[in-house]
This record gives sequence, structure tokens and C-alpha cells, in this order.
Amino acid sequence: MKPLSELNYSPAELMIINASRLLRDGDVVFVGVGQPNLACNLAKRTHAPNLVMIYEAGVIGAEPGRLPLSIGDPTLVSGALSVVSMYDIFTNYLQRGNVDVGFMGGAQIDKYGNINATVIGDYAHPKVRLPGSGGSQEIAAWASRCYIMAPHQKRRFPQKVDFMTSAGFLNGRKERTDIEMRGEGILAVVTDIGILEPDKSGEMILTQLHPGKTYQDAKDNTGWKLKSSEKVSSTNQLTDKELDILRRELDPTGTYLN
Amino acid sequence: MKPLSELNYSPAELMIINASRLLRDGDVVFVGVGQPNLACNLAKRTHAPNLVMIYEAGVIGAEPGRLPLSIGDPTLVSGALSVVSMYDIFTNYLQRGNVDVGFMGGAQIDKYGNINATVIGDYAHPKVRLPGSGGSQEIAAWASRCYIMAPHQKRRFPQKVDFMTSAGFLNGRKERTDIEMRGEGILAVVTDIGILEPDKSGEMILTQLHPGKTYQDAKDNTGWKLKSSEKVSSTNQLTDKELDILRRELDPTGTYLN
Amino acid sequence: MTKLTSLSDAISTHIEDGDLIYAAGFTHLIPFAAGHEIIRQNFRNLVLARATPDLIYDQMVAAGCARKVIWSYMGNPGVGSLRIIRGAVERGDLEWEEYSHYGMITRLQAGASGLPFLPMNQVGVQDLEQVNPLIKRIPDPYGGKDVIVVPALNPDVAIVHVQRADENGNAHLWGIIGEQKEAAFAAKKVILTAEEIVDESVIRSDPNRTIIPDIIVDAVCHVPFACHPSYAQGYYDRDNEFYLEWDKVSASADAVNAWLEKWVFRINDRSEYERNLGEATINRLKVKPLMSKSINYGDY
Amino acid sequence: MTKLTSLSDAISTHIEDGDLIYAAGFTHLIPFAAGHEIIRQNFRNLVLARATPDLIYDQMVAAGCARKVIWSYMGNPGVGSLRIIRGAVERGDLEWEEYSHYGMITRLQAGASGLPFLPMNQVGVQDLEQVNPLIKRIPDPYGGKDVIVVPALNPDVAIVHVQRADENGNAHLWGIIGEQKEAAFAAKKVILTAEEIVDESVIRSDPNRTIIPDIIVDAVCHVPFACHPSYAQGYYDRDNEFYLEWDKVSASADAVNAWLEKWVFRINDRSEYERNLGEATINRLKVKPLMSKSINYGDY
Repeated sequence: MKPLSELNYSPAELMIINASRLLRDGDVVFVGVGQPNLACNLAKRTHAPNLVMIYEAGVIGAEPGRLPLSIGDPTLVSGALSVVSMYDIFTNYLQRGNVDVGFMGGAQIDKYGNINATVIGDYAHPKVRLPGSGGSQEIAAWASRCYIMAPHQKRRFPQKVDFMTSAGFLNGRKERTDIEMRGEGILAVVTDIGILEPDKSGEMILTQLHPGKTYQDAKDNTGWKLKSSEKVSSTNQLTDKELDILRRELDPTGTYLN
Repeated sequence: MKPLSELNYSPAELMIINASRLLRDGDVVFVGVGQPNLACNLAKRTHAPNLVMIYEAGVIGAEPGRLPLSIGDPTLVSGALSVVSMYDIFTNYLQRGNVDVGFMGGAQIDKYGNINATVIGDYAHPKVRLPGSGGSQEIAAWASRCYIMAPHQKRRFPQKVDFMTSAGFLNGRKERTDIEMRGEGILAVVTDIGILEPDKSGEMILTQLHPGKTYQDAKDNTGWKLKSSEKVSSTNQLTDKELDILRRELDPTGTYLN
Repeated sequence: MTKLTSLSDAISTHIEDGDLIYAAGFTHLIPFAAGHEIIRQNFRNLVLARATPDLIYDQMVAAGCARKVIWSYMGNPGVGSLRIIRGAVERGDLEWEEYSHYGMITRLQAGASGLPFLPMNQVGVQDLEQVNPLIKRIPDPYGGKDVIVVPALNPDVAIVHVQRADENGNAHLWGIIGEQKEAAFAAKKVILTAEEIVDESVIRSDPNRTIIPDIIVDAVCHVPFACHPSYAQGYYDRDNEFYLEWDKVSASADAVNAWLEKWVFRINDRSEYERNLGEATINRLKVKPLMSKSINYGDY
Repeated sequence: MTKLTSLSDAISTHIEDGDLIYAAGFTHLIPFAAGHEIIRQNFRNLVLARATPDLIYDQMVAAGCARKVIWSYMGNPGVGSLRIIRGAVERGDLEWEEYSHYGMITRLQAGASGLPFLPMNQVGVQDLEQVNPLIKRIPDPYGGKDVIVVPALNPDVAIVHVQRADENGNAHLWGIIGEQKEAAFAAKKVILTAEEIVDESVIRSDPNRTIIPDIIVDAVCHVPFACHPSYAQGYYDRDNEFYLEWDKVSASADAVNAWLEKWVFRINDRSEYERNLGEATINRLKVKPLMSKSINYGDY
């Protein structure tokens, strides 16, 4: 294996590969297109061959023959295990508790892992109107474990989101626990600096740093006073194999890697 | 056409043929097996070629190649227009208001057309335990028009049913109207003596007699003081064609005709 | 990951005395083989839920497996009474709980959805509501009439027979699909029996046909002819003669016991049952092929 | 009874200014042809509901057809923003109403079922509930947590594109089936467009595939290639280049108007649109066949 310094990789590749490592063999994953799709397909081709990929469009066990360019790409359907209606996906699969992992994205992620994908500014008089929940409100509530991939930027990590589209730990872990939702919540935020995980109170703290990155880098790019765990470990370096699968097999045109 | 006296026919044939005449071309009918199935298939082969037959097992537009012997006979499925789940049949079709006609049966039918298919005697300590509602509770409520076929017998037509499995006009038409259910209720009870229809109060009264039958016959075989309409008309006599289709095409072994 | 196992192992592994069982299949694909295996393994105090108990629950009640039956239509379809269950209810020997078909399937749909309850519109009559305290009414928060609600039903085990499945439990079924999907998703465990075990590629050739996915299935058993005397669309016909015969057998306790001895206790499995039925019966129930037109998914 | 008619007649007969329209299809089978016909016929004050408005509603809003949009994800899928709708909302020029996907589809499911509302489990966050008064919470009558409810959505007209239908409106569809069934059953009227009009015998060869029955359909239009730039599984691919191009076009009002002139107002129908697209594009979107395995229904 080459030393890391000799590997050229993008921030996106760093996040995708670290996210893929969070998946376990046999997991049922609610996948979005783009980077989460790459992370899942990478995991399936490495340590998690029995990963089952579910798409909110109603596809179960997709084996895409090419890189899907939208959540409803026909390549997800041909050769899949099952295709069902949207109502079934959200009831029988997600709400019933048949989904292990969800990947979340959003314009803002706050100190308690709450996500805003709806609006910047006031809801009734939006400064920037974003797409809205889609499936994410329910995924964040009911998938057993949720992960976020996001570039580490101060404006993206504010103290408090303008609008709570999807639940992290709300105003603290107790509030989520009291509602007794099925899912455990946001268990990791994978950024291009490191990984944040919730502490006992549900606050997102720095627990891992990518090689070459510092706690100060993370603090400088976070909108709240970022705490860290007692011991901050280092993420394992990217392997040639991982990068190779990503670049050659999964996204040869580099659509989501740069 | 032969005079009626020269036609030999059974009470069942008399009821089936008169019931088939109540169907209109284009009706969507929720069909049971047995006599209602024969009435519908007869109508489809005579005056109602565009009748759509729906079975509670989830079959739409069945074209049975043989006489179905149960509500779930495979002959109902092969060549049907659509097959859907039970939940869909009861929600999207029946509750949504896509069914024009329902056929009801039961061990007891009372003065207001209420039906008992559940129990004779006390519910908790049944004297005779009957099968129960099946689909009939909802058909009686939501099909636009409901019809009953039943041999005219005093014990079958009590003043009040032991248990209300399906709604006729409850304790009077006003009670049904107040609940604003979709269906108009039981619009005719076809017996082997004649036809009962609801009056303004929802009480079932004699409105038609089969040729050769009398009001007295009907009164003698009814458990309440049976009223009649001002003018009681006579049902049209059975035709050779109707009897022929029934006997030769629809039920050649006479399973439901005797 | 393969879940292929013998029916006898599947039943002994996944069922316990006292469980609430839903053997699915509205008049079609009724899992008689699994029911007989439950009888053979002498399970007791089961709660047996089915929209239509059909002969299979009549037989299980006759064998003493059940303490309670939940139904929406308790009859011998197309024939008349279920004499065993009816007699036990009339004598006060068996608990029961009752719904309309719509109430029953709504309980399963709520269970399959992970919801605590689901609503239904009013039906005028209130007698069933009055004898079953689980049927309630609540206001419509949008100002309409009150709606009727029933609670989720989440069986301990659902038993579902299908026409074809792969060894992981992805299943194609067709013809009357009744409450198969809802029962499977509602249950805590799912035992699948299948007419045919096919390669995963057959399933993947038509994903819209896959009603039950492997992720909810616990055991897959290859049991052809599992539905006799009910039927499997495209595989064999309903044995109406047997439905008529059961009406006579079930009129006498001795005849029922003799029947259970011969057709359940003294045989080992479904293939022995099939052999005992004999060629004449099996040939009578055979069906000529009538194939669906194919569809094009496109090679994207 | 045949309901075959031209798309232009179907739209003019069944749609009125001010109607609530649901053009169905979650990322698949999006009825662009019908949307363009609505623009061409100059409808006004429509309420446009779709889980994902997609480009079709962006175009209809650009053309001034809508007073309000109802959505659960307002984006250009796989690309970014829907600039027209987003701009109109940010400027305060357009009403909107918003749900999660699950809330949106639950509204349709309630509408399709004939129910006044349906419940969903709690999701922790309450911000959407607070800005949309139609989202309420009610107690669980069985003692669990409160549930969230949404009211039935019953569009005046649903527009549904399918792969194949007979002339009466019985339709087979496959691939992503999204909310096609729910929208059709929920709506007061249904306009069907189809890639192919087939003989009734094709439909009857596979009744389990029939998701939409003729009894709820008001008009059937034969409109091949109706979904471009979205796609029809097995017939043609998504034109991703167009989705990227719209991102540029929609950045300028002039470019949008020019686009609408060229691709909607100055042409008569979908076949002209298809001719104007040109062979290169059409060939690029062609797809090799990949056929489903057939099933046996049996000739009973």
C-alpha cells in the first residue's frame, strides 16, 4: 500500500470511503443518489457483500448496471429484487422498522445533528428556498442508524438550524428518547476533516480526524463551540482498492467524486 | 314464448332471474358466489353486456370459464381484468365508492332490511353460530344499491334480527340517512313469492308478486305485519332464453338452481 | 443468505406454544402443509387468526392446537359451516374474536405499516363494535363523521405459501393475493413455503412481481402441493370434493380423529401426503397452462 | 366502452381553470405531454400537486398556469433547484403547501381509500406541522403515543401515464410505480396517456399487473414518448442532458419563454415534439430489451 501522501484524493472521495466503512454486512440501507449511493456500492464491493440497498422510489435490492443519475433512474429497477409503491416503502419498509441505515443530507446540520433541508431564513418569507424533506423527515426518525456526509463548513454547521426538517437529537438526547422513536438518530457526521459523533447529551463532538487534519481545523469550520472526545482517533487511510473501485467501477466520469 | 304454466322452474330460478333484471348495463357489481353470481352472469348475457363483476377476493372484471364453486375459485382469476389485494378491494373499490351494486345474503332479514349473518340467540352464548360478516357489513353500507335474494320463510323474515350484521335501514330510514353513508341501502328483497321494497320509512313492503302468488302467501311467510304498496304489480314471466342460459351455460349441473 | 430448511425444522424452530399464528391466503394458497405440521408437532394454546379459518383451522382446532380463533368469516367456503369451530364456539369450549373482512385486513395493514391503528368509515350497524371492545370510534380531526378504528395485528408468526421463491425468500405470487403481503409484513417472523424454489435471476427478471422480500423472511421451505385441498393458481385446482367430504367427516368426532390419524399423524411430510392422495386425485386437479404476456424492463 | 380520444380533447374536456391537478409519477412515467397540452390550452389558477414537481411543474408555473403548488420535494432531481418555482416562492408570487414524501403519499392513500384522513407515526421534528395547519396530531385510542394525521387529497383530475392500456383504460404499468395507483383512485377524474394501446386480451393475460382499472378512467390517449425528458421503463431512458439544460434555461425568463414558444406553443402535439427532438436524441434514449419471465395462470 502506498503511503497516504502519495494518494491523490478529493474531499468527496475521503467522505464517501469513510462513510462506506460505517456500513455492516447485511445492513438494509435507505440510499440516496450521489455520494451515499457510491458509499453503499463501495461497501457492497468490499466488506459488506450482503448489503441490501433500498431507494425511496420503491426499489429494493437494486443492482445498478451504471451510475444512477436520479433517485428514479431505470437502471435501479432492471434486475432489482423488488419494486413497490411509495406508500409501501414508507409504511411496510421504513415505518415498520425494516431499514437499518439511512443517509441524510442537508444545507444545515446543527449541534444536535438536526438537519435543515427546507429553508434559509423565515419559512413564510424564505431567503433561500430549499427542496424540502422528501423522504428525510421519516428516515431520520425510523432508520435504526443514520449517517450524514457533508463538507465541513461553518455556514453548513450552525449552532441551530433555521428549520428542523429532520430530527437529530432535537434539543438534546433526552428529548428524542422521550418520544421513543424507533431510530437511534444521527450516529456519525462524516466530513472532509473528520467524524463527529453524538455524546451522551446528543451533542455532536469530534471523535475522529482524517490523516493530516487537526482539531483546530474542525473548530474553525464549525458554527458552535465544537467539543472533542477524550481521545480523538485517526481514520484509517484510504486504500488503493477503495479508490480504484470508486473511480474505475462506480463513477468513471467523476460525477460525484470531485 | 310459452305460457308460464308450461315452464317448469324452481324457486331458485325464479329469484335468480328476477334479481338479474335489477341490474343495469354498466353496473359495477360486488358479486358473491352461488345465486348472485348466476344472476350477474345472466344479466351480462342478456341486457347488461357491460356489467363489471368484482369479487371480494380481489378480482375485477372476471370472465369465469366455468361455474365458480367458491369466492376464490381460480377460474375467476384467469382472464380477469385485474386482481388486487383484499385491502385494496375494500378501500379503493368499495369504500371509495366505485361499486354500484351489492348482493347480500343472510339467515335473517328484518322489517327494515337489516341482515343477520352472525348468530341466532345470544352473541356470547350462541344457539346457532353463523359465519359472520365477511364482506357484507361494508357492502351493505357503501355499495350504491343493495339487493337480497332469499326464499320467503317466516323464520327468515323476523320482525327484528337477533344481531345486526349489515345495515338495512336500521330502525327506520331516517337513522340511516343521518349517518350519511354512501349507499342507498337495501332497495329490493327478491323472494320466491315476490319482491319487497322499502317505503318512505324504510320498512320493507310488498311491491311485486310473481305470477300465481298472492299477497296472502307473502303475509303468511313474513314475520312482521307485511304491508303492500297501493298497487302491487306482477313480475314479468321468466323467458325461455333466461332459463336456457341459466341451465345450459351457467349451471349445467344444477348446483345452485334447485 | 439461504434460508432453505425443511418444513418440520421451520415449524419447530419458529413456533412456540401460545403464539399468535396467521396462516395467510384468502381462499387461495392456503398453507395446509404447514398447518398439518403444526398439528403433528402437537402445539398447544395457539391463537389462530385468519380472515376465513377455512378447513385448515377447523382441523387445527379439532387436533387441540388452539385456545382461540380470530376470524371475519367462519365458514366452509362454498359448502356451509365449519363444524368443529362452530361446535366448540356453541359449546363455549373456544375463545373467539370477530371482525368484518375489512376490519380484519385493516388490523393487518396497520400491523404491516408499523402503525398503532387504522381508521375505517362507519357502516351503520354497531352490533359487532358492541361485542368486540377492540373496535372503537374516534373523531375525525377534520370535522367529518367519527371513524371506526381497529388496532394493529402483529402475529408472532405468519405462514405464507407462494408460487415461487428464491432460497433467500424473495417471492413471486399471483392470482388472488388476499392478505399475503400484509400478514408477512405485520408478523414478527415469516415462514415461507413455496411450490418452486427458483434462481434469484428469475425473481430479478420481474421485480414488480416480488410481493415478499427476503429481508422479512425467516425460513424458506420447498413444499410443492402444500395447499391441497385449496389451490395454487397455475399449479393445481381446488379440490372441491374434499371440501364437501370434510363437511361429512367433521360431523363426527371419531371420523375426524381417524382422518387426522391417517392424513397427519401417521405420515411424515407433505410428499407422503401427496403419494397417499393418489394419482387419480392429482391428475383431476392438474391444470392446463395459460401464460402471461411478458413485459420489457429494458437493459439500462 | 372505448375512451380513446386525442390528448388535446381529453385535456379540454376534463380540466377547468382552478382545478387541483395531480400529474402522477415519482421520477418515472411523468406525463410531460399532458403538462404541455395544459400549457398550450392556457389554463389558469390551477393547483398543482406532485410529490416532486419536477421540470413539468416548473414549466407549467413558468407558463402562468398555476396559483399554487403542493409538494414534498421541490428540486430538479439529481441536478439541483427548480429555479422557476423556487424564484416564485422566494418572491412571494406563488402559494405553496408542503409535506414530507410520506405525508404527501398518505394524503393520496386516504383519498384513494375514501377515508377522511390517515395516521402516521411521530417523527420528532414539529416544524413542518407548525407551518402547515392541515397536519394535526390525535391521540392513539389504544393508549400509545399521539399519531400525526393528514387529510385525504382528492384531486379534481389525475393524469397518469402508463406503458400499456386497452382502449377502455385498463392499464399495465411497471418499474417505479410511485403513487400512480393512489393518485388515480383518489382523483375525481382520470386522464390516462399510454405508450401503447393494446388489445384487452393482453391485459387479461396478466390481471395481477393491472394497477388501474377502466372503471375509474375517463379518457385514454395514445401518446408514445409522452414522458420525455423523464422516461418509461422498457421504452426509453431518462434524458439527463435535458435536466441539466433546463437548469440553464430556467435561469433566464427570456430563455424560458423562448423554450416554451419553441417546444410547446408553436407545435401541435407530441408527435411534432418528438420529430423536433430529432433522431440523434431519440436514438440516444433507446434501450435494449430485457424481458420478464412469464408466469402461468392456468386455464381453469
